[in-house]
Amino acid sequence: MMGPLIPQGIITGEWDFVIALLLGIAFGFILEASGFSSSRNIAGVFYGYNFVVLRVFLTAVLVAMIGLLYFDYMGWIEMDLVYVLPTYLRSMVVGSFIMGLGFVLGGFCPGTSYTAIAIGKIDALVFTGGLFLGIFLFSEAFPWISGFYYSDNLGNVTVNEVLGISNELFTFILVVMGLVAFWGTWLIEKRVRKTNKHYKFE
Amino acid sequence: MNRNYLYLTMLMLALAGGLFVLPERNNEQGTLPEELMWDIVQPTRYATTDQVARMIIEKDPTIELIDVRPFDEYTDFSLPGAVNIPLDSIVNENYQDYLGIQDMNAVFFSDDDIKADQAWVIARRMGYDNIYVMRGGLNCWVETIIRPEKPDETASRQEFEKYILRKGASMYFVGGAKMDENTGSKKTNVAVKRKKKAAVAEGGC
Amino acid sequence: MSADKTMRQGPRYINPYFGGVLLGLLLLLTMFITGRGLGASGAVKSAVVTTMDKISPVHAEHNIYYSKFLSSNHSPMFNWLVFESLGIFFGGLLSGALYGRLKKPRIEHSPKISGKTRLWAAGIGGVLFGVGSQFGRGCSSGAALSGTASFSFGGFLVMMLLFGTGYVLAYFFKKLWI
Amino acid sequence: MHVHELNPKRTAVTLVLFAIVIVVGLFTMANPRLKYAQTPGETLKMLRNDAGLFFPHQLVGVLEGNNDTVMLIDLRNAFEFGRGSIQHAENISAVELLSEENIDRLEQLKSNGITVVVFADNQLEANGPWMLLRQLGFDNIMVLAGGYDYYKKRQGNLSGTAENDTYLLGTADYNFAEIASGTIAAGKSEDASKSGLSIKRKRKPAVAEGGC
Repeated sequence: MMGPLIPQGIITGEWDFVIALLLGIAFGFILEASGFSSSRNIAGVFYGYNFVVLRVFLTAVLVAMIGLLYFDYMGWIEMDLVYVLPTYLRSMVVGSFIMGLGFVLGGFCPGTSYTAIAIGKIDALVFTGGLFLGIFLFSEAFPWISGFYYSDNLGNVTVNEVLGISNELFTFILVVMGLVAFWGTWLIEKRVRKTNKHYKFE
Repeated sequence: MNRNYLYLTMLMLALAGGLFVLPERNNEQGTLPEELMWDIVQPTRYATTDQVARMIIEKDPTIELIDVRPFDEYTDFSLPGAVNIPLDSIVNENYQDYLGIQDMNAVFFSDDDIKADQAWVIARRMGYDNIYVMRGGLNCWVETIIRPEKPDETASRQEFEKYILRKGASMYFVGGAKMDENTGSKKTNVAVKRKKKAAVAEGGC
Repeated sequence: MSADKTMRQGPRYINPYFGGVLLGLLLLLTMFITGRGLGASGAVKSAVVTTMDKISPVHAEHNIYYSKFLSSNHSPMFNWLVFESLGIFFGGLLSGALYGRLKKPRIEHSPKISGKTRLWAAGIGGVLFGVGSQFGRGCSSGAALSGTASFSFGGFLVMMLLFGTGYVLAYFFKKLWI
Repeated sequence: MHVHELNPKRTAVTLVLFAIVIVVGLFTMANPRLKYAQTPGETLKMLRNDAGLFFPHQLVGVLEGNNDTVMLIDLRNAFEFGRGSIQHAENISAVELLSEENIDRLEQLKSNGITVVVFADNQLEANGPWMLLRQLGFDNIMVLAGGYDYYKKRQGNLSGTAENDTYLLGTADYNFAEIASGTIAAGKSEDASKSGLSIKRKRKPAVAEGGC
């Protein structure tokens, strides 16, 4: 059996949404169980009192990257059929800045806000409302910003094509950086916790 | 501090480092031999001269004609819109862009069909999809499209219809450069006729 | 063990590395099945498009951004990401119920600010995130997480810049959190 | 005490399981059964040298039985084979050519120094299988020029085909440029061009061309 299953028609269309729901449930469960339903846990990454976001996020990226490379090597997955997010340089840079600001202010990202709503956080509900409003504003303003939106299209480029380092090397560098970050943040967290009395560290 | 974290760290490093020690996989492999053999025995990999003629006349945007004859023969004559990839240079880096075009059906042709077929086998082995061989090649092109043979009096009606269509195509292709304006009307006539008779026109070589 | 006791009193989260490994495997599974990663903001986009299509179909059709996602044969809510996001909600519900975090509606905020301030910050943050996710072709899960994992340069860029911006700006919003 | 400072037992177990799956996967990785021995470039070189063509007149010795280093394989299906084939030929249809036992067989023939000549109705039909086997490293495989159709026509006089090269493919029968410019055909009435044509056409055995 060789993936990806749906693009190759191994799993047919009618199962699409069932799979989506199941994968979503698993996603939501992991997010919530890791503590992403609390905006103060999430925002802790910026202040050094709780690095849960860094840990979960980076570990997930690393595991998935390593897995993908091995799967590709073993012929379990056809990498050509795996969607590579297109790169629109300027639009993405600006988007990341705006999202970064939104992140510090809101303390959630869309996925985590859904799980927070599920356990009864009103701030998450407001955040999602803001999300709705933001996308609405963007869409209304789209005719004026579409030029910018589509500018600098580099296509579906991979890191390997832009930076010229192999996927394996890129993964290895990220793993080393990640491990250093995990051990380093451990120490930072310990120190910050001593002085921080407002946040109950769980 | 738990010792398991040390093990986890080492395991992650081992997993990532393991990516480098994997033996080089032969990516030159291209299409698997079994798959290639399966494709070789499919008659659908051949296109008839009638099909090719129809697609040229209808200006089908998905067809890409590839002349695998040597360059000087290509410059003397080729099918309208054909590009030249001499068989000898088909593995050449510079020509690869012409082969793997998405949503394009590449049709190889040569004097007869053997060179085109060889080009097909090599290109298919390299992994290119949607490639075809024009059955009979240019010799057959001349015999069927440019100078269609009138069927015997006893031949079936279908044979006659095919002949008429080919006759129309012949007018379209012969001396086209000289009577650009004149062929305008003929062109459309032929195209319309051929669309209707798709099934008939598909016989041949 | 004293540690165990502390854990029972608190909200009991799973080890973040455990969560990370699970999430990574889930992402891998998702890519194996669907050929693309996980996402979240796409569902809200579908909701916006659906709403606009209901309120003013003509307007929605004329706006080139809405019409990108409009299709005549089914509602934009009938979308992979919408079902996935629904799953995220139920998954959160399940986990919350299991670990005892499912409680009556409440606002979580730093003791230094009022609930109202928190709501304003959350709302504005949401708006910004909404706008930013459209420019960035996805939010932190769609672009940063899944994008980076599938070796997309754009995904990696978004991940670095998103968190980088967060760190740069964190100082100014310190009061909101600690 | 924060949760992540406790024993990450489950994390370790999960990651170890993941690593085991990968290691097991690597060890049980399906090795391709057949491997190409030639690069596409080498295949081209082989074609250029025209090696691997077996000429009809060479069949004479084989059919008389005094050449046992040559084996004939008919690549057509069993039905066509049953309707007649070259004497002493064995039938392995192209579809089954790569089956395990046939590959083993070819392997054995190769090591015994036997030349294997494959053929079908015409050279074109046998071309693909022949090229594929050559690419897989079977250097002892030849393809019969002209194919079975040509053989059938000249059955009685195979040695006489040595001087006749009409079975060779890959040549132009017409001056395409001339024809295309319309200097010959254009302007003539239908019948005239038709009758003129059939005379001018080089009388080549039509069978060798597969119906054209």
